[in-house]
Amino acid sequence: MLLEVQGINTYYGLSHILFDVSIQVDRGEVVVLLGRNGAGKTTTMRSIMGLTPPKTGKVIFDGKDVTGVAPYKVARIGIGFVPEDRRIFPDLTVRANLDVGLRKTKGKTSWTIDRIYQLFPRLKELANRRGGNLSGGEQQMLTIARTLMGSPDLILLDEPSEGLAPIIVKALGEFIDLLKREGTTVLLSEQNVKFSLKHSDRAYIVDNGHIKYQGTIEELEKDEDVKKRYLAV
Amino acid sequence: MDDMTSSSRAGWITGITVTVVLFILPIFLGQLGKTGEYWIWVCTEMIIMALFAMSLNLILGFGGMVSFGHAAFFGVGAYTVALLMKKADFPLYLALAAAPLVAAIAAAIVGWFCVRLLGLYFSILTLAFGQLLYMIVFQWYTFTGGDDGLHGVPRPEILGPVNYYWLCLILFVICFLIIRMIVNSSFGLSIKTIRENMERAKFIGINVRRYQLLNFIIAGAFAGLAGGMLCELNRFAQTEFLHWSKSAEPILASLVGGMYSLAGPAIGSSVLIFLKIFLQQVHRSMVEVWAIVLGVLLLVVVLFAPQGLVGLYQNIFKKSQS
Amino acid sequence: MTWQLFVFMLINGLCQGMLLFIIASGLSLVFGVLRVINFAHGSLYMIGAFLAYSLSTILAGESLMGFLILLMIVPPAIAIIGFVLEVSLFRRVYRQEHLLQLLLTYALVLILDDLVRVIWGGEPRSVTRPDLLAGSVNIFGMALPSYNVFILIVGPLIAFGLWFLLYRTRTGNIIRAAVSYPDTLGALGVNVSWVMTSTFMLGCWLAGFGGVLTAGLSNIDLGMGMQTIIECFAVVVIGGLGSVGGALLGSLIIGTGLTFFQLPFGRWALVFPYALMALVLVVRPWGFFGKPER
Amino acid sequence: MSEAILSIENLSKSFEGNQVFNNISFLVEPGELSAIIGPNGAGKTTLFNLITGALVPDEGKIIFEGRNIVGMEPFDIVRLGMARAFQRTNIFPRMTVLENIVITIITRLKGNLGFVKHWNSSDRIRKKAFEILESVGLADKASHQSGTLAHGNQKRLDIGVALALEPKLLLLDEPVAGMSPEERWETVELVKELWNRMKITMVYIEHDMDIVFGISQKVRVLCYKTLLAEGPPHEISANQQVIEAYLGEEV
Amino acid sequence: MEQGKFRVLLALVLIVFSATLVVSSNASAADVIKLGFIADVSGIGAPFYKSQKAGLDMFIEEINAAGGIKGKKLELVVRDSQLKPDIGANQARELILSEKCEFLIGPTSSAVALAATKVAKEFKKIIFFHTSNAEALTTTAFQPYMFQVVPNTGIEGRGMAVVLSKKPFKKYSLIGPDYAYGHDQLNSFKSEMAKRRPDVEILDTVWVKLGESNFSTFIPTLMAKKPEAIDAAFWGSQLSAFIKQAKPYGVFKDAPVSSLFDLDMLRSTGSDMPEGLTGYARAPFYAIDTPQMKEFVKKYYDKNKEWPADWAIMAYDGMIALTEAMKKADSTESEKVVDVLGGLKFNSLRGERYIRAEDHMANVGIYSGVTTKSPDYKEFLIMKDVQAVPAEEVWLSVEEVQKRQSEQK
Repeated sequence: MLLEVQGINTYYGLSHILFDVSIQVDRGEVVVLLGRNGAGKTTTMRSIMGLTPPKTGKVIFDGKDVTGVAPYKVARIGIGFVPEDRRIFPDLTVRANLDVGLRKTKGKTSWTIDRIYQLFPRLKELANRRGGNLSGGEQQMLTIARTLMGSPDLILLDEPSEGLAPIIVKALGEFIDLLKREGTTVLLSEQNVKFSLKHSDRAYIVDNGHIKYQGTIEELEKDEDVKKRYLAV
Repeated sequence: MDDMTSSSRAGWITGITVTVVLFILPIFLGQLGKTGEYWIWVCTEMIIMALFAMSLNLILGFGGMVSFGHAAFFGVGAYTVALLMKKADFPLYLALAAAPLVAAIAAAIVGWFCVRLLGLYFSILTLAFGQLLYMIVFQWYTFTGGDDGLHGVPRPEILGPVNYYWLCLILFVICFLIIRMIVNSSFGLSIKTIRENMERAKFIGINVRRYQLLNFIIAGAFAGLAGGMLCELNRFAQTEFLHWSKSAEPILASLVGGMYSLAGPAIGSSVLIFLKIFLQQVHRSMVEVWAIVLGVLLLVVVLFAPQGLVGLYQNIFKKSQS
Repeated sequence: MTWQLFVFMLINGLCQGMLLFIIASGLSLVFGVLRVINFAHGSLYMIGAFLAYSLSTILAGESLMGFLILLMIVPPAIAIIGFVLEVSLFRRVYRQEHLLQLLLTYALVLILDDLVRVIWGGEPRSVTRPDLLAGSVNIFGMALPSYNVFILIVGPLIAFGLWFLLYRTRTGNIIRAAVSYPDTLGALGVNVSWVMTSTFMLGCWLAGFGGVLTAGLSNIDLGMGMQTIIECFAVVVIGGLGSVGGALLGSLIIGTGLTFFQLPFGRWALVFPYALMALVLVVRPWGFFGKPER
Repeated sequence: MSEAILSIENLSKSFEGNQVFNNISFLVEPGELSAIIGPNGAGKTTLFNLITGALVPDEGKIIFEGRNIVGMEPFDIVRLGMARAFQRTNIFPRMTVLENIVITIITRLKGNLGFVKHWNSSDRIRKKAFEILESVGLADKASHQSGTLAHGNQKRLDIGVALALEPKLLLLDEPVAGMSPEERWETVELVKELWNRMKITMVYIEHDMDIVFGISQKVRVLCYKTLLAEGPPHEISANQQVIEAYLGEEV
Repeated sequence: MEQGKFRVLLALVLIVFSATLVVSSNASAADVIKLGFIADVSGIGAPFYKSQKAGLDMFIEEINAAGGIKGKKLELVVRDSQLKPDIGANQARELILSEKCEFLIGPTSSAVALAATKVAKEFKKIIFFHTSNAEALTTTAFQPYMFQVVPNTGIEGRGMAVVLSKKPFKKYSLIGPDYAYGHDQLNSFKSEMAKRRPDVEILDTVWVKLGESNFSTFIPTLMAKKPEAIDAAFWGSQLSAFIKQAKPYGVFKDAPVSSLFDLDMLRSTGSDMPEGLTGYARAPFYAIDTPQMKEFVKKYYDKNKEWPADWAIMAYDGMIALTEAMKKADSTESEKVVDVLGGLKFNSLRGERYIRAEDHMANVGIYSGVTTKSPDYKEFLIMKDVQAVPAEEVWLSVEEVQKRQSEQK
């Protein structure tokens, strides 16, 4: 098991956001967290990353306990986080944004800026453009590429399809498939059910800070009751 | 707060006891000759600086706005008294009445610009205006005496040290009651509302800027009165009264005393002045390191007790009760 | 005014501005990354100046080498003081409200300024200019001190160095990224608290550097920190809080402004920085190069 | 058909070159209880900000009870009878629950300043405040510091504050966000009951489709910078465009 | 409940307060005469402080060794007013009331002196000025408990005008610190110069904040109108900083600068001091040829391993006058000592001097000369061709003094 989240409880100030959330992600899998706005998907990811450390419970990554470890250390161990609101550094050029994400890793093939440009030719064209001047789709591309520069074993994608035009969402899906083929493990959070089901292996449904359902995509597809109850389908 | 009547009764008893003690204090001090006279003078200064600190706290603690230019109004009040009494032969009571008015006018002008800005920018603009006023007073040699200040402000015959102490005490008690009334009024509650959540305050129909400006003016007026009182106590007005480091004094006092309570700043201010003199009495060399002592004290408050002495007292009190 | 005099005064004013820039850029840089207005910046600058004085009495300071050694030793020493302060104190208040941050740095002003008095006494001091910089150069028949020329050379070098560091290196990218989203930067594997510590140290280094330069220019005394910090506020407010380019512009405006206004307005020229500062805040609170904050 | 209480005409808004919406228009009828739905980032909250005066539109008119309110300050708009409750709980945390309500009532009633009387000295206002607290179920918590209330109760207080303004039009931004399922339905019942009883026009933003389709008379879908559809719930849930853009494909 | 707590707290406060009172009222002992010294220990007055203190200490040591005054020993209580009038005034009050000082002696800064003299008047305590020298102290701010044994700004300003009026320069620029001292000094200079040399033109007066030591923006302004000579009213390390910075601007090449060349300033300026500048001193030990001075200088040098600056000499002189008066009055009570001091003749290090009864000003003049290197003193320049300008030549007439005193409010 690459990532094991064991019964974490997370608070924002006094309000209890996550209740005993447990998640497992195997190496090479694409797993999706489904749920409405404010269900706790982002908080789960931030808890894994150490940005909002859980009060109780454990996060085990690659056999190491990373609960409450500083985010930069978590990142160095091999988890990449692509935040929901993208957080492109607006004053930096595209190239500089990528450069900041660069992290040399021992013993395995690292991503380089050239490989990224191969994958996203558009970013090469935009290399000297200020990050703040990119369109939504371009920003989404860049934020993923920036995280890839750190050559993570596991990448956390927080609502990547949000606010993107359908055609971009499609490209994004293909890209997730590509990552999977490359051997990168992905934990996705999504509201877009159709998109998620198409590109993931397994799904968790989060609602009100609780895990309400877990299973493979096939199982979920068959479970009409769950879909109706939680996914408003 | 839940039990309005009993807590306010306790407050009244406390207030009246303290006032009575303060009123009879000079009779006791008078027995000590020169030392007593010195302490009467110190206590008068404490009362005045307590008023200054309370005036700032209207903006700081209750309004949630950090002003680094409050001394400007204190100084304007001081210069108003000095100029009126020295150059226009005003009687003291008229000059003391004019001080808050002139300071309020200055606060209205400065405040009109400042309340447009938020947070840090508000602080820096108050600092800029404060320094601007300081510089004007500093440079306007023919009118304000520049660096020399204005000396020899007349003192009515009847006002010896003790009488002046009583005058200041009476003014302080009146101001305290007025400030208390304002804080508890619907205006005061509106100001707290703005402090708590400025955006939301707008959406319950509060004209935020106007209320903040009014609060700024009221605070400026009280600061002006305090400045006028100090001017008459020292019998001079001086540019340092407007300097930004003077603005820091009531902020420190409020923080040390506790800025979410009415009396906190007054207590903080008195404690700081007393501590300084106490240390000096213990050993003369303590004066040299006074700033270090104050700085360390401030660090401790910032890091460990941001609620100040009043907060500390309440914490201990609550703990012992439960 | 003849045009020769004009140019002479301009050069003189630019020199003042450059010195101010070196100090104010540190303040601005620290604000940009740490979001803390450091009142104690002026005190660190003063400590730099007094350290330079003490060292110069040890190193017979009349040679250029001796002075250069001061410039090499003192700023790092101030940076180390900055390191201690950041790690032990500043770090604890980043997430606090800005009143507490301001008061923390103000507490440091009280402590550091008084420590300088205890250590060095109240006497004003000065550092003898090295022989090579003690003379003057002739500009249109007017003598300009070589030391001012030196500052005019060093200032732009520092400005260029800062620009290069911030805009042409990875470190610079990281610092600028930390200005926008420190959390995200951390999630990318960058140790943000170390970025903050180093930026703070760089700011202190600049304060120390300004201190050494001032020690050679004029007398140094206990009031210099307080006086300079307010001028620096004016500079960074005019240029835009957090912007190093803005600090350069603000410094040059104030430096030349003070010089030129002295002639027609005399003592009232000193009002100029505060008036300009207030005006900028009223009209455009985020300064010339800053960005409006929501 | 009665005159619209609020009419949005050709409204456009963009931030730093990014258009949020372009040329949208709709009418809100008096007494309606309607929902605005749409994906994240579609500008629902921005729309509320424009209507309440927190933001100024680039173009277009916002007519509230026959009066163009574009350019008016939020506090003036509030006084015309438009209140709003917020998505993120947005009360005055270090004040008591009662203070929260009372200051709102005082602001509405007087509109002028009181420096002398204690804020709590009017029995009439206190009585009124307790009525409102009663109606949002917080009467027993009047003396609690509002910041220490449970999340759901803070939301109720937020609604209570909005009610204390006695608005003609109430805008609710995700009134049940972050609540537990039980709290959700309680709140929905509360909203519905208030609407029934007080006859306030209510417009709310919501993501929970069960709620949206459960209680709304009318649903508006904001998507792709425009008002994609508008109509009664059953029409919207069957609207092909809406399904594609937001609701997701029928399985 | 809370009241019980409160009572404890109140009691605690009162106990601490009373304890402090007891401590502070025990602070005075009966067998000493305390002299409250309001000094400017930090800032530009710091070098002066050292010299003043050395002079005072020497005097007090000597007189105490000789049995003190009426068996009482003298004791010095020092406060640092940091050149700030408000602090100085508060300290004056504290020294009188809390420290029970019988006499106050002088601050360095005139602004502080103006504040302190008011306090002295209020409490009817003698204040002796041996360094701060605003003419206003003896005229518009005159009060009977103050005495001045230092050449005042009027004497200095007019004295320099007398000296410089003999020079050929016709165009002067003036520069000085922006407070009482600078204003008085330069105004006196201007009016006396106008009287003696109507052809002289004052091009510009540049005001610099007291304590400002960076002259980069001021020097170009000063030189912009191309003066032939400059009269500067700086003192202490501000003057030293001005001279050091003016040099590379070529100021001395274009126009000689005159100012107060006291020993401490000459010492701290060292070899940066240009030769050939005309200036003045208040009490240059190297140029005053009295036997008392010779003895004093020797003792001082042996004790402190440095030469006595003007400040040490004037402080010492002030103490001579004060103790002389105490002995004569056979009392330390202010009222009685005041009566003796008015018109008192005393034997100062500078020679026989007296205190004028009308304005309590000692007849101390200035010493003018031209800077030069001296083989006797390696570390600093001295003045040569020193001429005394006696006070009687330039001080205000009694009528003028009385006129100004009556204008006082």
